[in-house]
Amino acid sequence: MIIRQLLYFIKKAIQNIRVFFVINLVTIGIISLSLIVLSTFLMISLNLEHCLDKWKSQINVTAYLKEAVTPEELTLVKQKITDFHEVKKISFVSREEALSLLKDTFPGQSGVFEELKDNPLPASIEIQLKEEYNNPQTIKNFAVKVEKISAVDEIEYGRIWIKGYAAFFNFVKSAIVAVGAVILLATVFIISNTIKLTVYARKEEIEIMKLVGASNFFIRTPFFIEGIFQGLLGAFVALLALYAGYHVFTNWMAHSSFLPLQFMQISFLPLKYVILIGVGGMVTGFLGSFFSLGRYLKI
Amino acid sequence: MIIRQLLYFIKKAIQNIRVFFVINLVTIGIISLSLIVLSTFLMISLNLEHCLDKWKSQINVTAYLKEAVTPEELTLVKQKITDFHEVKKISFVSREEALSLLKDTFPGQSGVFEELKDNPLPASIEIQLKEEYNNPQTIKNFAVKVEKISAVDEIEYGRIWIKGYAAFFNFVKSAIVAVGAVILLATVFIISNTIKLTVYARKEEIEIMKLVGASNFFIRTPFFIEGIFQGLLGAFVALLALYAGYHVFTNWMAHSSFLPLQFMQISFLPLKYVILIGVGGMVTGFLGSFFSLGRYLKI
Amino acid sequence: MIQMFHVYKSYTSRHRALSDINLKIDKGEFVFIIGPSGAGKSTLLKLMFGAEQPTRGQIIVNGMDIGRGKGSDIPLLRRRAGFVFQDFKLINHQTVYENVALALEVIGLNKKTIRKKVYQALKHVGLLNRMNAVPLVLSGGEQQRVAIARAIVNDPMILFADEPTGNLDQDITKEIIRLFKIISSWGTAVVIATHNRSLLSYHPTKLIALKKGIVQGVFVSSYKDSDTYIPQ
Amino acid sequence: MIQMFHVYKSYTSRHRALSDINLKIDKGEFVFIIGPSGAGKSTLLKLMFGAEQPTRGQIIVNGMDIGRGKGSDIPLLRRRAGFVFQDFKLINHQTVYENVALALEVIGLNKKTIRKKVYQALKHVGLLNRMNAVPLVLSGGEQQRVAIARAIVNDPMILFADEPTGNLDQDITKEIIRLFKIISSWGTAVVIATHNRSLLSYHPTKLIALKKGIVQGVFVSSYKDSDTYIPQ
Ligand SMILES: Nc1ncnc2c1ncn2[C@@H]1O[C@H](COP(=O)(O)OP(=O)(O)OP(=O)(O)O)[C@@H](O)[C@H]1O
Ligand SMILES: Nc1ncnc2c1ncn2[C@@H]1O[C@H](COP(=O)(O)OP(=O)(O)OP(=O)(O)O)[C@@H](O)[C@H]1O
Ligand SMILES: [Mg+2]
Ligand SMILES: [Mg+2]
Repeated sequence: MIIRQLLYFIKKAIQNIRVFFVINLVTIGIISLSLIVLSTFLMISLNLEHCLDKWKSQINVTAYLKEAVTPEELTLVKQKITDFHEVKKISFVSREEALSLLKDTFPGQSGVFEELKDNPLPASIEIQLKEEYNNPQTIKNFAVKVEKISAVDEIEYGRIWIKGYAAFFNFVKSAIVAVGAVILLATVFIISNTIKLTVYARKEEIEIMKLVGASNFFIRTPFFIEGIFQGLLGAFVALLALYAGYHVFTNWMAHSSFLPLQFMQISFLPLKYVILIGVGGMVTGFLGSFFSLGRYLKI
Repeated sequence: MIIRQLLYFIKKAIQNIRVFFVINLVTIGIISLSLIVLSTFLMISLNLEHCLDKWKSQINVTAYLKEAVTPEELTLVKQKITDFHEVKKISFVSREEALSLLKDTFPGQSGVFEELKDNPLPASIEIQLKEEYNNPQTIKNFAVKVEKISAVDEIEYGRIWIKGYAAFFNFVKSAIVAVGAVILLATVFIISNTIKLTVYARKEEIEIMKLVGASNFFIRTPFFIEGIFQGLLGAFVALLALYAGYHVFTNWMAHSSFLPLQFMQISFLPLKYVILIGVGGMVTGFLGSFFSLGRYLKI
Repeated sequence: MIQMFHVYKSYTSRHRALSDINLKIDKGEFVFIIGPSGAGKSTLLKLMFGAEQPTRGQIIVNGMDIGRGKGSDIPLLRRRAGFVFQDFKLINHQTVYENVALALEVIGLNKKTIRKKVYQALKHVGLLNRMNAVPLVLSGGEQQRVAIARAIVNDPMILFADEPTGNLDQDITKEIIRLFKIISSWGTAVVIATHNRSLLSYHPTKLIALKKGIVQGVFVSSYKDSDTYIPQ
Repeated sequence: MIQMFHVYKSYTSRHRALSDINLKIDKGEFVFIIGPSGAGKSTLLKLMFGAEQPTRGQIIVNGMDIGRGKGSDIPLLRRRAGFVFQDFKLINHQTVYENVALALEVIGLNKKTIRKKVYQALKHVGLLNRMNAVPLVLSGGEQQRVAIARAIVNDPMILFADEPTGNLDQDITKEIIRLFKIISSWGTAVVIATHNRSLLSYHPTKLIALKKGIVQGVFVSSYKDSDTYIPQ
């Protein structure tokens, strides 16, 4: 019985979609275009955030060691630092490594360093903190603790930069959230109001159905199905277009003459967002029908 | 006569807007939201482009001078370099300045440099090229020419970086253009199709007007005025919202704890783009009406 | 079956469409409401059908008090009633068949029963051959007959018909009224609003004369399937 | 004024709405087209008005060959003609006044003239007091009278009326037909399609009987403002 009724409603919805084919096409077009803009934005900002996070995870505290550190002391220091709960990873940079790094940074001036009698650079331990400790205060606290280790000469952690980094990070994040909210609102508004316009064009049909004794449920359901279908198809088209665009773009990047781009990893929307957009399209389509119909269903 | 007729059409359009107030509101809402997304994107990308351009203008070629350069020779070299038509600006970096710059770059390791007997760094001239010569080939040609100057020891211009830079620049530019094109298309499509839906809801009115002998011109004009009005008002609302957002945002930036942000200059859309969006809204509104009506005007 | 007590209806504050209507229509009655244009005939029918709410007074149809605006009862009433609207109220993008079937689909009948009943109704009004046309391509009279078919297809307990023969010629009018009479003889109350006094020759059991929203008189016929009509 | 030569009209390939119509209507004539539902009366009127194109044949109205589908001439014809549509075709979101005024606005008359003429037309159909209502709130008969007012407001050279009294009671019908007669006496050709044979008592100058799209006969009256009607 319930299945028969559902089938009936689906049949009705399909029939309506056929009859109002152009309108449905236009509606689905509008929905998918809104969603393309939304999902493109989403993809770009997720990738951007990923970049930022990577960058964030690269911020290190450097502990310069005293010149006269024995291998035994070194092992001890390493152990001590690793034992701090804030620490995620450490890596040792020997004096020789430090010098060759410096030379690499100034390729044009290698002569300068050759003049040095002996290597003036200290060995150091680069410390990467766990994400949750990547803020100015905890880094500072951590630095104080590390400085107390006897083999450690000096601590380097770019005080200003870290504070600024957090602010910048927040800045980019809030900009993304703000623009994203505008786009999301725009999308929802556009979709639901487009459906409102299509329902408006069919208000007489609704009135007539009421007059032959149809319950609100009976009238609404095919509209809901239609709205859900429009939202879903719109989302599908949008995601397809996004994927096509993504494909072309990454292909282009892979063949770019700019090396860093070749290695830059842009990822497509994660599955959960793909599902979110699909479900979001459906829900918006449904709600669009729901609120548009309300007005015409009063006796 | 013509003015009377125009007034009549405007009166009709106003009347229609009043009668279909909700529909008009919805339409204008959809238009302005689409335009908000478009103009936000436009503003962001213009600012981004501005940033990139600034950066571009900062790419320098550095000419390291031989150690034994006399002040007279120096003046000559400076003159020679300035005379190249590619050059926009030069600045001289003395040996002392070079050393202190190096020290600043490695604040933790100042001890290293104190050990140096005498300053091993050469003096240099930093050369900023005119924008139009900022591409790998011309920079290379230029470098060859400069290297021939007798007082010049070596030329440094980051071959890979420059090539990469251009690619990166192109990359960002084409990404902006691509996304912008999607948004623009989406906006135009959404606006014109929204108007199509509103016209559909009024097809009977159009039929009746034809039947009482109205010419196509007579029927169309009020719709055109309505479409233009919707587009214009939509653009106006969008720009207002954008400006409000811009205001809030720059305010927030000025009070940001991140210093670089305080000095970052974000500019609002230049007047020509403001006008473009206004005119674009109008034209799209007009064309939306134009194409939507066509179908219903055949006898 | 239908009772109205002191019913008033004003659409606007300045103008009263109906004043102090009291009437009673029984099972199987065949009632005409006559009166000039704007008298309130359509309004009276719409009130009985719950398509309009009375400003004042009580309306009881089939035991339900429909004047109170209890929305949920009205669809139930409508599924057991039929209504031929003066302006037909057909869905333009659906075929004749679908328009008529709609009145059965809302009840939830199965496809086969629906098909049988719709065919029968369309046959009664002589439109079986136009079944797959949409109303827009039909002549005025054909549209009116679709509206009639939809009103009778659900074997209504009450049948309202607002000017049901305004677009029909004499011969078809005769057919339709005969059909209504048959339906009435099965116990259905039939209420017809018309300006056409020539319909009076079809012998209603009750005649309600309206003018400017006021009942001018209710005439009850004692005629029983004979040829004379005696107004009381 | 109107001439049709061998006109055929088929909406669908299976069905012919009109077959081989030949007729001639002169200035000042008062013509009835009668026939049962679906006979093709409305189609015939629509052809004369350019609202439909003939499948075959020639239609000349007021010297224009309107069958050729030359779109630009038809608006001009319509501005000099009036048409009462069977389904009224009123703009629902405009008031009665605006609906009637529209027929004058398309001609480009000035506001004052329009007001005067609209008032007069509404007065003729007895709707001056409903001037500011929208059609949706009017009774069926009132809507029909608005349609009539719009058709006569531009002093048409030809007046087409499709079932113009289907929703009107006897008294108003009489009024309206009298009005049409007066308009006809000024030289306007009046063509009325109806199923209502009782209208024949109003003495047309020409009577065209249609059935299934075929002219059954054209009767020309020799009656001249006297009381007898003699079909030829
Ligand atoms: N929705 C409405 N809003 C305002 N006034 C209305 C509405 N419906 C009807 N009226 C007015 O109420 C009066 C009675 O209308 P009704 O439709 O009942 O008349 P009627 O007897 O059916 O006339 P007709 O024979 O012309 O159809 C008319 O004057 C009409 O204008
Ligand atoms: N647009 C159309 N498309 C297809 N068929 C049509 C169309 N308009 C009318 N018909 C058909 O043409 C035939 C004649 O229709 P027409 O409206 O001329 O009849 P009529 O004489 O006016 O009838 P009535 O008295 O019922 O109004 C009918 O069978 C009708 O179904
Ligand atoms: Mg009525
Ligand atoms: Mg007809």
